[in-house]
Amino acid sequence: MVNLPTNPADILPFIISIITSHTFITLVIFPGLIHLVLASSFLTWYERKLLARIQLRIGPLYAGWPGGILQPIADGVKLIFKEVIVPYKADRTLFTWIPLALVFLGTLPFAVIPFGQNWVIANLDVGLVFVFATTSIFPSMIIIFAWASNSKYPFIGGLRSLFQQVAYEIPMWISALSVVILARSLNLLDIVNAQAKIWFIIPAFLSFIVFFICVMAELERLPFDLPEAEPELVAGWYTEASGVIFMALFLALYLKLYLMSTLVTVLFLGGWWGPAFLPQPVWTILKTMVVATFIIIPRGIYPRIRVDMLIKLGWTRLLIIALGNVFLTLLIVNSGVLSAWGL
Amino acid sequence: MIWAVLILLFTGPLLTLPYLIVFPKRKEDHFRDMPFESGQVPQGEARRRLSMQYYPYVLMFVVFDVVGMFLFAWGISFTRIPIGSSLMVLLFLILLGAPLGYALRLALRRENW
Amino acid sequence: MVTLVSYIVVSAALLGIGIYGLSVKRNAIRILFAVEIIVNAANINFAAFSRYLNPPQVSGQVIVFYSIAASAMEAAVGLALILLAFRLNNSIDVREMDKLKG
Amino acid sequence: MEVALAVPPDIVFIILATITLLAAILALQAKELIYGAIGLGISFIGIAGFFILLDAPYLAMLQIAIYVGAVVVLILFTIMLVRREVGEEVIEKGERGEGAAGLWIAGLLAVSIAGVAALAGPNLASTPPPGQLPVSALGPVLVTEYPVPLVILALLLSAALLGALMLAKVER
Repeated sequence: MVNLPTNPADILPFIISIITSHTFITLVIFPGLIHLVLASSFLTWYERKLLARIQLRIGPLYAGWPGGILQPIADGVKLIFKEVIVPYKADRTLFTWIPLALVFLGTLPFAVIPFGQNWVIANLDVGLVFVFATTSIFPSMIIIFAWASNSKYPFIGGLRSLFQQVAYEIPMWISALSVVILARSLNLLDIVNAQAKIWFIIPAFLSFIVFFICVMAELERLPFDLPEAEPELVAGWYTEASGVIFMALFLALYLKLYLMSTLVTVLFLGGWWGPAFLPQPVWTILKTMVVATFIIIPRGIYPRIRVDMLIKLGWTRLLIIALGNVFLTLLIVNSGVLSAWGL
Repeated sequence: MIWAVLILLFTGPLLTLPYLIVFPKRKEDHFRDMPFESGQVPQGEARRRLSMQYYPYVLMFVVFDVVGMFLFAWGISFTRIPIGSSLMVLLFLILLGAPLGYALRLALRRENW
Repeated sequence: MVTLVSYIVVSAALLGIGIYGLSVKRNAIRILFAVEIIVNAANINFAAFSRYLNPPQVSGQVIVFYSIAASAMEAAVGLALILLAFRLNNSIDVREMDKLKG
Repeated sequence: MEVALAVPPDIVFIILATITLLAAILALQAKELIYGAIGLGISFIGIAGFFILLDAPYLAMLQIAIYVGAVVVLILFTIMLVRREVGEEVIEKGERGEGAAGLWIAGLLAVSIAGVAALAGPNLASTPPPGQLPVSALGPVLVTEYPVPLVILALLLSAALLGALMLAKVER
């Protein structure tokens, strides 16, 4: 335990020592809350800007320089002061508290994501499984929210969302398994450290492809955005959300986007490894932004796929490729081809 | 665990404050609070019984969830496992492959659900 | 002080809640909840004993592993049965499932 | 973490136990089945917390991924499938008289088990032996020492999958 100061004169230095301690900084500032909120709101702006450029528009422009970068803050303020409409006969408790729980669940997995050798909050031995376990709670939350809003579009959308996330979780886990086999650890720090000489995208290229497709499906991005399909379902499972509730849901969704991008970076793109002229966290964030760009771009250029295509892709092709790739990885590791890179 | 507590402490006030500001219990207004249906008046019950079509996939997910967690337990330590025992895992997966194929065949037939 | 006994007490309390649900509830899904709670009470005991034994045993954890897998499957089949019963009887009250009664 | 915010394990244990037990009661007593499912999920998460306290983090993750991630989803799905159009819980009415008897039986059972455990308390190990098992200790035991249960597990999984599908399928 930390010894509390008894002398009143010691209180200010004590507080300063707490604020400047590494634990506090990791928790609150850098991989912690402030960074997460900033990064996810930056991602909303970035997505709008990128899509606008793809479609030869300009996008957000007026709030702040350059290019309306303060737009997320303006949106947040607007949404906070908007009236919240709880639909008639909706389940009020669930409707208001599920979004908060979603934000909580979206922030929780960042505890184990390493942004640098020392920039990790909790060095868990089961880090990867922790991320998967926490994200697997999302679908049930979404279906409960959709049920609670007592409206038809959210219910259909929530059902589709549940079904889709459930279908793509399995190939995602199994494609991550070959990374685990290569690194021989579930600890994300160890996984990144194992990539010092060679990024796992090279020995595990197939699982990278599978993982990336599954990430897009988990995030409900086009071409997999059946749960929110605007022409059919208005806005999918969050049709009835307004005001603060919508803000919380949006924050949770973008936190999940950021989480999945960092996860791809950490598992396949070597995490913080890069030429030493930039500090480690900068490399992680740069790679994450590249991954996020590739996740966002299809939204501007691809049409939506059909439900049966979704099923066939997830349950037959991706699952079989992922399983086959596990055994391919086993063969590669056992044959000792990778021993030159210390694997 | 500390992380979880801290997030609760931070996101709690951060989001409940606007909640409290925005959520004074007001009189129910049937027309304003009506569910959105592109301007039409909603008919019938919203939480209608959902179709069975999605059921087999959720079931398959439950089964393969267990398989996935098992494979992770095997994957982190496979260097310390003799190769003969790893063949056991192969057998495990092959044994599960056949039901998966049959389940998919059942699930893809529309008339079953 | 957290000892083995405290885990046993918690698990006994869970077992009691589960038995109560099993004996009183008439809704089939509620009965399934009760069964899951009982299985979890047993799992706590396995994990606790495996931790407090000397030397630390991994076998207890393996048993919990199989137990979790088995109870997940039990839930899957149980829910399928409930669906079937609902389709046949249009009710999930276990007292009304008496078609076989003479 | 260098500033060990060492919360005493007793407090954590008591909080976890309270959450788990209250959520389990909510699971059985909540009016709406959806709330019951949520209570069940919270109770499972509490038990995962117990596994973490018992130095079995992999089991905790297993618990969350399988129970909260999969079984609760299946339960929610089934609840939504078997909903009646009107009159959600007509069933609960006949339970009043039997509630007291069930409570007595369950309470007696729980108290007697707890009592026996408390009596045997001095003979049981009170402090856990030092030394945690690494996460990777689980895999080899699972595969090398218990190969037959493994195959049986595969058979169980396939039987459950096919059986549940055949049960839920529409007969024509």
